[in-house]
Amino acid sequence: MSTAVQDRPFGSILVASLLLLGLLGPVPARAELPVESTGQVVTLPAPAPHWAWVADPLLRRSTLVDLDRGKTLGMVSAGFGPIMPMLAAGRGEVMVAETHYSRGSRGERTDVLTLYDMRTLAPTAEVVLPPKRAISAVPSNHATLTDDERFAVVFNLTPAASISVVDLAERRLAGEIATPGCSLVYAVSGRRIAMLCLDGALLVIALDEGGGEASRKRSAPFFDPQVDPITEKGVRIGDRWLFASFEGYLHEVDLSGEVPAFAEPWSLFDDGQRSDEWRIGGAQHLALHRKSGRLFALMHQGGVDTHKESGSEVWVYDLAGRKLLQRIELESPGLTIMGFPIEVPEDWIWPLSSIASGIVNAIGSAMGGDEIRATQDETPLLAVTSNFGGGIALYDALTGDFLRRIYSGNMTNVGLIAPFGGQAP
Amino acid sequence: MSTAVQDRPFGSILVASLLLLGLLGPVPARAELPVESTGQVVTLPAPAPHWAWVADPLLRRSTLVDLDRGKTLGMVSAGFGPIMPMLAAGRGEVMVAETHYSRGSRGERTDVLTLYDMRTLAPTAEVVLPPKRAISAVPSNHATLTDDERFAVVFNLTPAASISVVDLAERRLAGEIATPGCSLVYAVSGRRIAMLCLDGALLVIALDEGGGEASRKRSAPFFDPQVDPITEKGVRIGDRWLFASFEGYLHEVDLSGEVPAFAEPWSLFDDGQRSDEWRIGGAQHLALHRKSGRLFALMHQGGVDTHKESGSEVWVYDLAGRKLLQRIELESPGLTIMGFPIEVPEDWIWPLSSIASGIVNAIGSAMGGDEIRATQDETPLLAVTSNFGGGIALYDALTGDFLRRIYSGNMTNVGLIAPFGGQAP
Amino acid sequence: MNMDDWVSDLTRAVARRTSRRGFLAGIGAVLVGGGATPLLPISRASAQGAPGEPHPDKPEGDPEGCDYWRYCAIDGFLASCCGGTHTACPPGTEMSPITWLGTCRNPVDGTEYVISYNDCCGKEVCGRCFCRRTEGDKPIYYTHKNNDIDWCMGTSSVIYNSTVAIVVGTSTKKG
Amino acid sequence: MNMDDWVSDLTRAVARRTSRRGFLAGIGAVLVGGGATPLLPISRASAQGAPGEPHPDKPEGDPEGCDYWRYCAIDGFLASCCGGTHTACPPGTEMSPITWLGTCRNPVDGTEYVISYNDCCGKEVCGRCFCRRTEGDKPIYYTHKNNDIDWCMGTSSVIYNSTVAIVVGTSTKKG
Repeated sequence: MSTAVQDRPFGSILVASLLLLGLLGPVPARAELPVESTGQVVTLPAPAPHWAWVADPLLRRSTLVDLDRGKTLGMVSAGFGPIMPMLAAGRGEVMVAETHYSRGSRGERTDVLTLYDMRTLAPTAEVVLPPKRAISAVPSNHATLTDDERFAVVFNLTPAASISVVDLAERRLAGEIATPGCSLVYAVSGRRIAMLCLDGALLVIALDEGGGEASRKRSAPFFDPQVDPITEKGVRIGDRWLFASFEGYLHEVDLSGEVPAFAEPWSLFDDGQRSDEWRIGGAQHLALHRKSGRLFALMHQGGVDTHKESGSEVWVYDLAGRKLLQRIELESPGLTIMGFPIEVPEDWIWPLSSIASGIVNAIGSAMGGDEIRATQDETPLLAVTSNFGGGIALYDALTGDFLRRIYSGNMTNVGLIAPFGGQAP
Repeated sequence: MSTAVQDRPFGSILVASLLLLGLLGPVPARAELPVESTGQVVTLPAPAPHWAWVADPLLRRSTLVDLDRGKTLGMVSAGFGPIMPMLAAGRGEVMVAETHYSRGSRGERTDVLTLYDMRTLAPTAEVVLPPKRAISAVPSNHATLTDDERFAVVFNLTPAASISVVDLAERRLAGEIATPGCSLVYAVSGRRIAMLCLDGALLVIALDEGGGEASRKRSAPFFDPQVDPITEKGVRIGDRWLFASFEGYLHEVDLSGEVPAFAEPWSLFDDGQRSDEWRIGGAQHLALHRKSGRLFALMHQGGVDTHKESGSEVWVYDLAGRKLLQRIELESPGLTIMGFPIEVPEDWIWPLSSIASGIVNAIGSAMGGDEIRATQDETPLLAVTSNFGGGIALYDALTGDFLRRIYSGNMTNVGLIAPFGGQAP
Repeated sequence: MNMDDWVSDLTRAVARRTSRRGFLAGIGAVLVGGGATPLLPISRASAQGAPGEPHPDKPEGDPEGCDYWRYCAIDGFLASCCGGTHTACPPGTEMSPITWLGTCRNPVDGTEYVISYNDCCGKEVCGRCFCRRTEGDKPIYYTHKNNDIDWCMGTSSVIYNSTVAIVVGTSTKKG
Repeated sequence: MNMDDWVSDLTRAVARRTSRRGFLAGIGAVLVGGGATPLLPISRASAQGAPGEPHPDKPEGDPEGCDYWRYCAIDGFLASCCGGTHTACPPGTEMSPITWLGTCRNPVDGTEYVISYNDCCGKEVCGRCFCRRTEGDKPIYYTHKNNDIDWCMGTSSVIYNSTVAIVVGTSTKKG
């Protein structure tokens, strides 16, 4: 017994108290169960393609989930706002830009980039940032890594726009670069960061060896934000970023060359769908399976300015052919109360059972999908979450078949990251 | 227009930006609505007898609610654990013992007693405490004011037990007093604090003018914690503290004299009720209306060791006569999802309407009551809350009639404080 | 169609009858209401008719209801349900001086007003009367017209509690 | 009795058929399950029979279920559902060396074991598989037998995430 607890500083106190209190009997000669060690903490195996992170701003964390087994693997707790880990596979690290106050909701503000070990999920280092990072309900593209994982770039908004650059090799702030009128951070190759500007232009900043500004190029406007803005919820494939506009046109921005190339936007809807008022909507309404070139988009029927409304369907496009392949009518992403899944017990009798199921399904359907992400393996999953529930609905990303719902313990879902391998192309 | 915003430091920035962007037209000669001031923050009127505080540890706050109007009046956000404001009516202050970390859930711990102005709910001062305060799921009696509101006393557990004493006049820590084996803090007159000890004894510490220990008296054990422990969820009337034991005996401790007097415990159940397995249960299972001498107790039917189970009824006793007056079968304290009340819309048709109502009521009833408190006025309310919902069920405390449910926006309810006038006798 | 399908379809049909806006568009459309009128707010909201249109009994609308005309581009918790009013923040919070803007039509006078949505900051999220309307809302890069940003800027804390809706002028859009 | 009453009574009756323990005793008894088996955990739990009694198929019990024998005096979230196991904390948390104790009977060998409930600390609350059982639980002043206390003591953070249940010996209570 002493062996089991001696490796813990307080183990001896525990045992001493137990003996003192007469609560521990002698271990019998034939002990049915051995005395066990205290102090053990799980270390994760290597990341798997079907792992995903789901942010819960209410519980101030992002949860790591094994989509195959429906298991919660761990979490990072990182303060106020959506917690969006950046996944540096090469470094074996997970990073989060965090904001903390000395008295919880008040006092002195400290922004940090915290580095967590990918296997232990324990913080290993932190770099103090300018206390300016942008916080919003849109979870994506507020911070990113450069493709070589040398720098982390955090978007700031005070409301003056800038970026903070952290040197991950040297674990220090490399500097801050002003980006007036341009927002958010979209990584492309060559240590470059693209940003979207107020006038519909694209700003591309290249970083030098020390994380400073090597060059800055601003394109001509490629869309009119007054007429038909693209949403900031873009997805990346190689050096292309894809954005959908409010009116349902897909803009492809190719940053592989020196000068950005803007393909002619193509419509996600035909005339009939458009007159039926199908629209994009949700917090992360685009997803990609890169190998198959399948583009997923959350769709709903609604009027002008309903670009935040949850999706009732996911539409699947062949990106190369610019063609609608499939419409997936969404199942409920799962209703939860306080993070607990709500399903109807199977021993309920009719008509109670079917009515209760009907109500639960109706609530779930009404909740709709707010975030979608696909894994990037050969048997990809499409995950769909809802802001006001903790469930994750899983579909076969190649066939569109509904597979199952899983639950992470989250109470809200905002920001879905899959696969573990991260945002890189 | 300029008048309205000039009093705010950033008002001019706002107006300048608006003009720059061409978004503000000239104010028409006959303005339909006047331009309004920014920067206004509500100040509360004097506290009313039907105001109550309800702690939500999930949202890290305690919410001030007007029970009559069903209005949320404001809140204090105060970090980890149940937020239990101490109400110093004489000082016009609300105080909370708080625990904060420099990085949210990690980093450096700082415990403070924060003083909030009762009208503005803004922090006006803080006193740093030894980083030792006890945190538990039982919301009551972890900190208290002395009756004269000169000192605040905070119970510490590391697991060594002690109390921190804060001098409220001088806004400084008066000191820490070790209380080995004795826990929690129950104020009585004469700047005295009673504590419950491991062996069933009572420790009474009197404070001197400077907040130091003037005297310490420890009684003989007045109950056997091994056989039938009293719960720590006591209520106060004058210099008496009332505690219920697991087995349903009411212990009255009279601290008006130099030496504590322990009345013979009396049974809350008759033999029939006892054989029907009625038991006390819940997080705050006793409440008092002092003027009428009505004692309220949350009751459920359950086996041994079900002292935390939610109550299905509130039993009302005449304290002086030691007599059961009434049994109130509890209505649902209100089902909520994410703090939003769930009630069935009245335009639902039968049978959907009644089945949905049945389900909602059944869930609500199954949740049961976890906390009860009575207001102390001439037309007192009895408030009942549930840990896993945000609703408050209100009853007439004199008749037991169910009145209505109200909602504060809380997602969980742990710790109910009414009236605003506080714990004082 | 068997009975099970019938009951499910009925439930869904009833659920779909109500507004699909914001949180009310989610759980709210079915069983849940805002916080202002605790018992049957769904019915109350639908009784008010189209968004922004006044109820005959209350031409100005209800500042504790998401349908209130000033909230046409809000996304957050109504300060009026949280201890504040539609123009004043709850006690102990601090009103952000930096804001996003909407242009909303007042149904009483038919005028388009510029509305400043000022966040109330420094206390944890209110949780009551969540309201999301997106008339004229633009993406984050079009900053001053975006309601997703935490606008607790220029305040001593970025922690978001709730939002007010203040008339700061009439709009040039006025027809 | 009219139809409305009948339906309500039926609903209540069904709702009351299941266990009333812990969170499952609340919302859980009606429509909600723990997190381990997402779809029909209520049925699963009731299929296991009385608390602590093993299912014939799994005599040791399910460490992700609240009925598992070691959890007889637990109050919190099961580490086994949160990235840990029933004896190891989730990644990145720190196990508290100071604990409360229960005495639980292992249904397989009939022995009473002293169980140490160590909290896992330093990350926000897990939220999955809440389990409250109070066999032998005492009030706070009887400190080492109380499960309401945040036992994240002697750790670098008091922030509570979840709880494990570790065999530290056999009990003198053993019959």
